[in-house]
Amino acid sequence: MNMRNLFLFALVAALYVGTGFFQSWNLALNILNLGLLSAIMALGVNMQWGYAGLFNTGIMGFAALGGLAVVLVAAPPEPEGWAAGGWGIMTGLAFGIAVIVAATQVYQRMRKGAARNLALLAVITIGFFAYRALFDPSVAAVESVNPATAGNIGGLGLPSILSWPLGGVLAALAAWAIGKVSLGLRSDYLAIATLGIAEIVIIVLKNEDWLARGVKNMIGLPRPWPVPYEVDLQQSAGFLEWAASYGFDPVSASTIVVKILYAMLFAVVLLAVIWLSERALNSPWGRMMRSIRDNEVAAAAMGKDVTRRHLQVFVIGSAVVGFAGAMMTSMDGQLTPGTYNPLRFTFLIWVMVIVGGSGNNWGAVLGGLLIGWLWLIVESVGPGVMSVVTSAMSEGALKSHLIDSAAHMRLLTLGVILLVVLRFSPRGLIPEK
Amino acid sequence: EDAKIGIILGFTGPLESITPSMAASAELAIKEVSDSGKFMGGGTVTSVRADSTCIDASAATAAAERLITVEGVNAIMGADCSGVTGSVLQNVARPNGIGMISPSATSPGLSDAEDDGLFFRTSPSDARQGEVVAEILTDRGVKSIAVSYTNNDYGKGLSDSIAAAFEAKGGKVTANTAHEDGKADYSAEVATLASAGGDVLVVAGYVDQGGKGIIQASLDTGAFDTFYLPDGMYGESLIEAIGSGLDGTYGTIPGTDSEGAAKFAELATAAGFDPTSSFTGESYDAAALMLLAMAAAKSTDSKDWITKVMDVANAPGEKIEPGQLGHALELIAAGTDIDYVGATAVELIGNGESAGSFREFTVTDGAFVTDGFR
Amino acid sequence: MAEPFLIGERMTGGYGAADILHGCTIAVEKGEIAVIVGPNGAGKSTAMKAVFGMLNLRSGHVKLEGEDITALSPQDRVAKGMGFVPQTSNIFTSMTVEENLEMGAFLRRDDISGTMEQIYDLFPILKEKRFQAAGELSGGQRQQVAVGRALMTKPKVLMLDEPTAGVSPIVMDELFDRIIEIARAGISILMVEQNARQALEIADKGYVLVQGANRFTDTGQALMQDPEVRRSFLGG
Amino acid sequence: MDILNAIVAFTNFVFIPATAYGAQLALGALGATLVYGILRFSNFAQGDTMAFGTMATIYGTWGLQAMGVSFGPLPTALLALPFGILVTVGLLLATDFSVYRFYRKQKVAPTILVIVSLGVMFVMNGITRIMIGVEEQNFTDGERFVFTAREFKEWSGLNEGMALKTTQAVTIVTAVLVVAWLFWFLQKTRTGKSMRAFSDNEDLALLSGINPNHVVRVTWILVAILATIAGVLYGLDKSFKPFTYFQLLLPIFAAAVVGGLGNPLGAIAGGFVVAYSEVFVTYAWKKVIGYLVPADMAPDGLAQLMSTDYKLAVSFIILIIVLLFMPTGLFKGKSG
Amino acid sequence: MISVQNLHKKFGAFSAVDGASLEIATGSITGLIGPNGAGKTTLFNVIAGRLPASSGKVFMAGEDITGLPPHELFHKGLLRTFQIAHEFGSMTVRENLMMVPENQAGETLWNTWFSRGRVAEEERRIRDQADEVLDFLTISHLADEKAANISGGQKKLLELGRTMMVDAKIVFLDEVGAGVNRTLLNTIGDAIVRLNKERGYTFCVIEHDMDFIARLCDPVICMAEGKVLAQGTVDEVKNDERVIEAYLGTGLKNKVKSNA
Ligand SMILES: Nc1ncnc2c1ncn2[C@@H]1O[C@H](COP(=O)(O)OP(=O)(O)OP(=O)(O)O)[C@@H](O)[C@H]1O
Ligand SMILES: Nc1ncnc2c1ncn2[C@@H]1O[C@H](COP(=O)(O)OP(=O)(O)OP(=O)(O)O)[C@@H](O)[C@H]1O
Ligand SMILES: CC(C)C[C@H](N)C(=O)O
Ligand SMILES: [Mg+2]
Ligand SMILES: [Mg+2]
Repeated sequence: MNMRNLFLFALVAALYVGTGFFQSWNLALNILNLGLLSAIMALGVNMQWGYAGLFNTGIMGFAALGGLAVVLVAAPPEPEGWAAGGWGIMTGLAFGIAVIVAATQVYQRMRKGAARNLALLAVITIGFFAYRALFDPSVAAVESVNPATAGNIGGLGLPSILSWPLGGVLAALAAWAIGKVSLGLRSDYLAIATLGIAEIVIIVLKNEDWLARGVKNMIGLPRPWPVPYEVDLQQSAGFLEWAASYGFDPVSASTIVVKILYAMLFAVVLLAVIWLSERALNSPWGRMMRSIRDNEVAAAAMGKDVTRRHLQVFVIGSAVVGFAGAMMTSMDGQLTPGTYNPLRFTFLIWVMVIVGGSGNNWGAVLGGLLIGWLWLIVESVGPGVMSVVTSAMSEGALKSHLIDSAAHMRLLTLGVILLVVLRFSPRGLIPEK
Repeated sequence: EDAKIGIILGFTGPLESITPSMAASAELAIKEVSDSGKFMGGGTVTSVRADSTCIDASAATAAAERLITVEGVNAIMGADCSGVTGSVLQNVARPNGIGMISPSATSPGLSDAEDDGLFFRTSPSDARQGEVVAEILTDRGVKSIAVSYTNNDYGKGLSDSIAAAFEAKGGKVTANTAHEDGKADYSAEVATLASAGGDVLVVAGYVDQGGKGIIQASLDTGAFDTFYLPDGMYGESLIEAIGSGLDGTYGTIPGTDSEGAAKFAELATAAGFDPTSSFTGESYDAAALMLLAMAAAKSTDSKDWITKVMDVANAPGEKIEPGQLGHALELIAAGTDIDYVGATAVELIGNGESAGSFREFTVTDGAFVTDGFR
Repeated sequence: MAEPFLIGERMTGGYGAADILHGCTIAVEKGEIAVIVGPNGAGKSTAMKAVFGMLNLRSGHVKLEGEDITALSPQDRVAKGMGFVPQTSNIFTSMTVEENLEMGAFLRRDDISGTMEQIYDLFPILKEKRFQAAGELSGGQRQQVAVGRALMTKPKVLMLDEPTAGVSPIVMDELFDRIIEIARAGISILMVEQNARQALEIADKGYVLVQGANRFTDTGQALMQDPEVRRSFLGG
Repeated sequence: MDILNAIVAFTNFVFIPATAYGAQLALGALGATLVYGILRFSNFAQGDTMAFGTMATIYGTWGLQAMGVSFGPLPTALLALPFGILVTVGLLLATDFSVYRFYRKQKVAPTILVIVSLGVMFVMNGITRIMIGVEEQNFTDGERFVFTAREFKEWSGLNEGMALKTTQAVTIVTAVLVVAWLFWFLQKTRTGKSMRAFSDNEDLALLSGINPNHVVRVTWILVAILATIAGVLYGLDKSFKPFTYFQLLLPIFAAAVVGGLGNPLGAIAGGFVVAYSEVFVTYAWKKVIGYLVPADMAPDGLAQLMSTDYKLAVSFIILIIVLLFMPTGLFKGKSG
Repeated sequence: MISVQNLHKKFGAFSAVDGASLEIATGSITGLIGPNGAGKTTLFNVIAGRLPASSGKVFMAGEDITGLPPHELFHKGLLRTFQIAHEFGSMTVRENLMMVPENQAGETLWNTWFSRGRVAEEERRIRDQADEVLDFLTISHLADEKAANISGGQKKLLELGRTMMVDAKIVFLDEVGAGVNRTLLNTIGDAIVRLNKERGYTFCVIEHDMDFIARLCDPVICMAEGKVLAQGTVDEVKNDERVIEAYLGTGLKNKVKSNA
């Protein structure tokens, strides 16, 4: 780390501290938590793009799978729902996987030709209808159990923090499957494929109500250990005493303590991820990855298994994103599939990676913290800019029109700042060495 | 004593076209109270807007965080969409002990959410509307319906309850499928609905979103010519956009046989926004209720005023309509009980949500004509 | 002595902080062939780019027909009648062979079909492959396209960076033959060559460049005879 | 058995709407594919450029309507198009001058340009909304239908109706004309070829005397034309709303990619692939089958492969399958 | 070592390699010449697994290796260079070499995290080796330069250098000489001979510089239009009528350049 980078980090730190002083510490910490989560996701993306040149725009999907893990692990069980068709659904899914395996077997074992195509078609068609016949009734049964408040199979009721690694695992599994299919695609073609797959993940989450209630949302997911609820703190005698001893007001003390606890949890994960990826990057493994990124043909001729390595880094990066996605959902305390939109969960992360400087882990972290801050702060800054602009104007239709449009300054301001930052450092704030 | 109200709605994002009217509506109530000079011994009420984005829970919580910890608001009017509303409630309102009244979060799930008594809504839970819709349809002799709903908790919850209630009454639901708002094209949805057939197409969506697109495409292709419009679909803009094709279509919106709605319409028109835009009445009521509750509690502190919301909203007491907020404050100061009726005839029940009485209307000659109330 | 037709005089400059060229001078007279040889990384290509304005010079200048063109952009130099074949990425890979040639004649407003025929005569294989994407050609064929593209400009001075790298002996001979003819027609040729002996054979003037500076300058024949030049730069 | 009714039902509900939608996507995708093909980056501002162009045209239309000008049975907006295009050209050239030019000089990687275009998108997004607001605008006038479903029923005596909207007809015709012209322009004209050369190898283009500024300028002008036309046609057929235009980005890119990035024919084909796969695969065959089989065999269910909830999923799956077999799209697009 | 049997490679309707059969004897330095577009590079690409064969077979030491992916062939000891240099542009010249050795311990994530010592030691060894190669290629001063920023000829040297980082069985060189200074090329020729003699590498060399071919190669194979045209010692091939007509030509017509 050189002076310039330290300075940049100091600058970002100053932004947060400034928010704390001039706005409120609650807001600053709230943004910080989001910034930390985004930084972790940005690290995941940076592994894929910065190290290996994989243009993954499916971040949203992996983050959502992480969120799903929280539901599966931590949501209270729904024994009724499960009894109504839980096993049926599992059987159906297992059968579905069996059909896919059978189809790939047919494809691999049989000779190319009409016979193979016919066999394939038969397996898939019969398989599909059989699968629907197995799966649909159970789904209907589960979803009809108390649909307004449940209608799903429920979770395991385990501590929420366990869902983080599971989020990573779910995302990794999905990434493996996706990678197997689509990593042969190049650059923007891979991008649109992964973008589409992420949309598919969200569509499934939205429509498979038995899984996590779909668009009806899962709310009230428990917090991860060791984060307490503010209301509980506010009622705990010990805490009240502690707060009083420092002269804090119990409400703000409790809200701040909770946020600091989250921040610490996230920071630990972030540091671990940075440590692992820095070590990996500055090693023969990282060198191999960069060689693949620079020139796949030559890397293959030099004995590097490009496909396998692509898959490896795709899975790892996605797992990191899934991990962060689980962390985010468990902090929010709810899974709302409608929240997942590509702008926020995919392209914003990309902005972080690029503005930070792709190929550089510290860049990704810086980008995550900076853009995360921006994204949330423009909500109040944008309209503020508008009021400054309009303050000089005379009363009239135009002025009132502009004041009404103030909310749209949010994204406009974000865009302008983004362009300014990129102008100031076209290769990212902390470019790859 | 002065009060400050935070208005958190999705000014950008998928609902950006209805939220300005909702905010203006809430501000109208706030201004009315403030200008009356009778709020808590001459206090003024100010408001501050924040953007919930409707879909981005993190942005919404950060914005709410700002309202509470930076702006120091005493109450939150919002949020709009159920998803972010739940998030703001759990992550900001409850921890900080700030009361919130949402004008439009209608998900049934919110009824059971843990809220420490902080959360109210001036719109009915979707579960209730379904009953009414089914009743009206059967009364009109409809045998089969197709349902297209906007794919969120509102649409899904509503369509499920409509379908269940209608089938319970012996009707047939030929199709019950979702449409995503803000998409480019709805041909596939309409094709499927047309194939399914049915006497009436129930469109549980939003008037300026996919719902409109579905109706437009259905009329264009001749798939359906009668539609049922639940609350989200009620709006003059629909008639303007579709024209005479809409004649004969009917539906429901929350409301009672009160003059409140008409009064509100006058006020809104005077203030320069469209009173028929979705959830404007609810927004006015939400803001009015929290201020009246503060007055009744003689405190702007959330933990005090939330205990009074039900009192001012419900009978017994003198009925209060839009435009009478000053009068209401006088009554409260005098210790007289009030029953806030407002623009949408709010009656809060059980968990602090609107009871949901509904106005039934038919589109006749390019206008919404009230048929009756249920 | 009159000014040479094209001269890059005492050029100093490079790509970034460090200079690659150190006061290097390269010139060619009208209708003559000048050849630059030297070890790899000597700065030959850099010197060519400098003459063509694709490099910022810290000092020195470039003159064409007595006029100082140091400040002109590469396109403007093309308009002034200079043509250039770079050493690498010197064809439009996604365009067909014929389109590559057409692009060479982009600034010409006259009928180009005659020139195009001449080029097909010179490189018959290109005619066969005229509708194929140039990126699908073999290494030597690509080189032929690159040279053909430059010839299409009908320039006053033609600059070639290793035109014969990777072309077969028979094509190389054809190419040199053709270069001689072009020179005879009054066009100046400035080229870098690693097939140095063949090139110096036809050169009026030869430059040996080492580490961005002129080491030897003489007629082609004289350089060929110089034992030190032969041993150190021409492979004995 | 009633084949005629079956065909009409299918045409009316599936074929015509999907074709019009496909043409709209195709026009949008043309603009995106052009920027990709020549300036070599995915322009995220495409949807918002369309929105801006449409907005300008709407203002033009209102102006014309205020002056009492109309275009007979066709929408007045078509007359206002040149105005909208002009304003959009201005905006894009100004954007290029103030934003993209800098990065081009720096020769930054395409991904950086993508992110830059994201910034531009935010700004345009704000400008449009501040100027015309976020509400829906209907600016279609003139004759709404070429023929309506009812007219068709009466005319043919069939059970099923079939409708063709003026806007659908205009869209399809325009799409065909525009792509033919664009293809000719890029393949055959000097400027078109120089644009392709520029995108292939910028340095070498300089060496051939091609003026890069000219190429870039022409590209943006073309993009402005295409985006405005696409946006206006879409707005005429459906309606104008900034948010929807922003959402169009995804299907537009899907179309450009599946057709082969940088290839105008591909953009057209891609538009139709995306549109058809959205509409066809989730189509409920109940009605059509009902006409084709004896009454007692008519299906109870919807006879649907997948619910329409999954229409986007299906179209993406088809897209991915196409890419697996043709990794650079239907028409061999650019990559890298 | 390598046996190619009736190999075809079609691009659409065009046969770039059209039924070529040839043998590369173990321990030989086989020259491969032929006019531009004869199919030499395509042949290499098929043998090295870069392109699939349309039909025909390739054997290496008796084993059928047709269609094996390049990285597997590398592990079998088959190395190649590229006619158009394929450097790793954003990596330094030294890194370009250091990435080559196979099965480096540090290429496993686990080791990069938890066996730093072992990785570091191995790195030192590979680094020394890379520096030796750079020295030999006369480009040690460029060791820390980004490979994108070196001259065209230097990139060709780097191509060659990569093959010197591991113990190969057979090395395919595709015009390493094009663009390389002739004096340096002689040194490279010497090195090839040394590797061949001392380490037993087999070479197959495409080159258009007949002097270079003559110095090193026996036998020489001449290809034309995708087929083997002639085969034998340098002298036999050089004097073959068909080779002269298709490939060598008869020298400059304008022998003496006279100024008009
Ligand atoms: N991808 C491709 N598509 C179509 N034709 C191709 C492709 N690659 C090569 N060719 C053609 O195949 C023929 C053989 O090319 P190849 O590169 O093998 O030649 P070569 O013998 O190596 O020539 P050179 O000495 O010029 O390098 C050429 O005519 C070339 O145009
Ligand atoms: N784009 C670049 N950026 C930085 N340095 C460069 C760049 N191109 C070349 N160099 C450096 O400049 C020096 C001269 O390069 P140049 O290409 O001029 O050599 P050359 O004499 O043409 O060699 P060759 O015969 O190998 O083509 C080399 O040492 C190289 O490392
Ligand atoms: C404003 C409305 C669109 C909100 C909707 N009723 C919901 O609960 O999400
Ligand atoms: Mg050079
Ligand atoms: Mg070759």
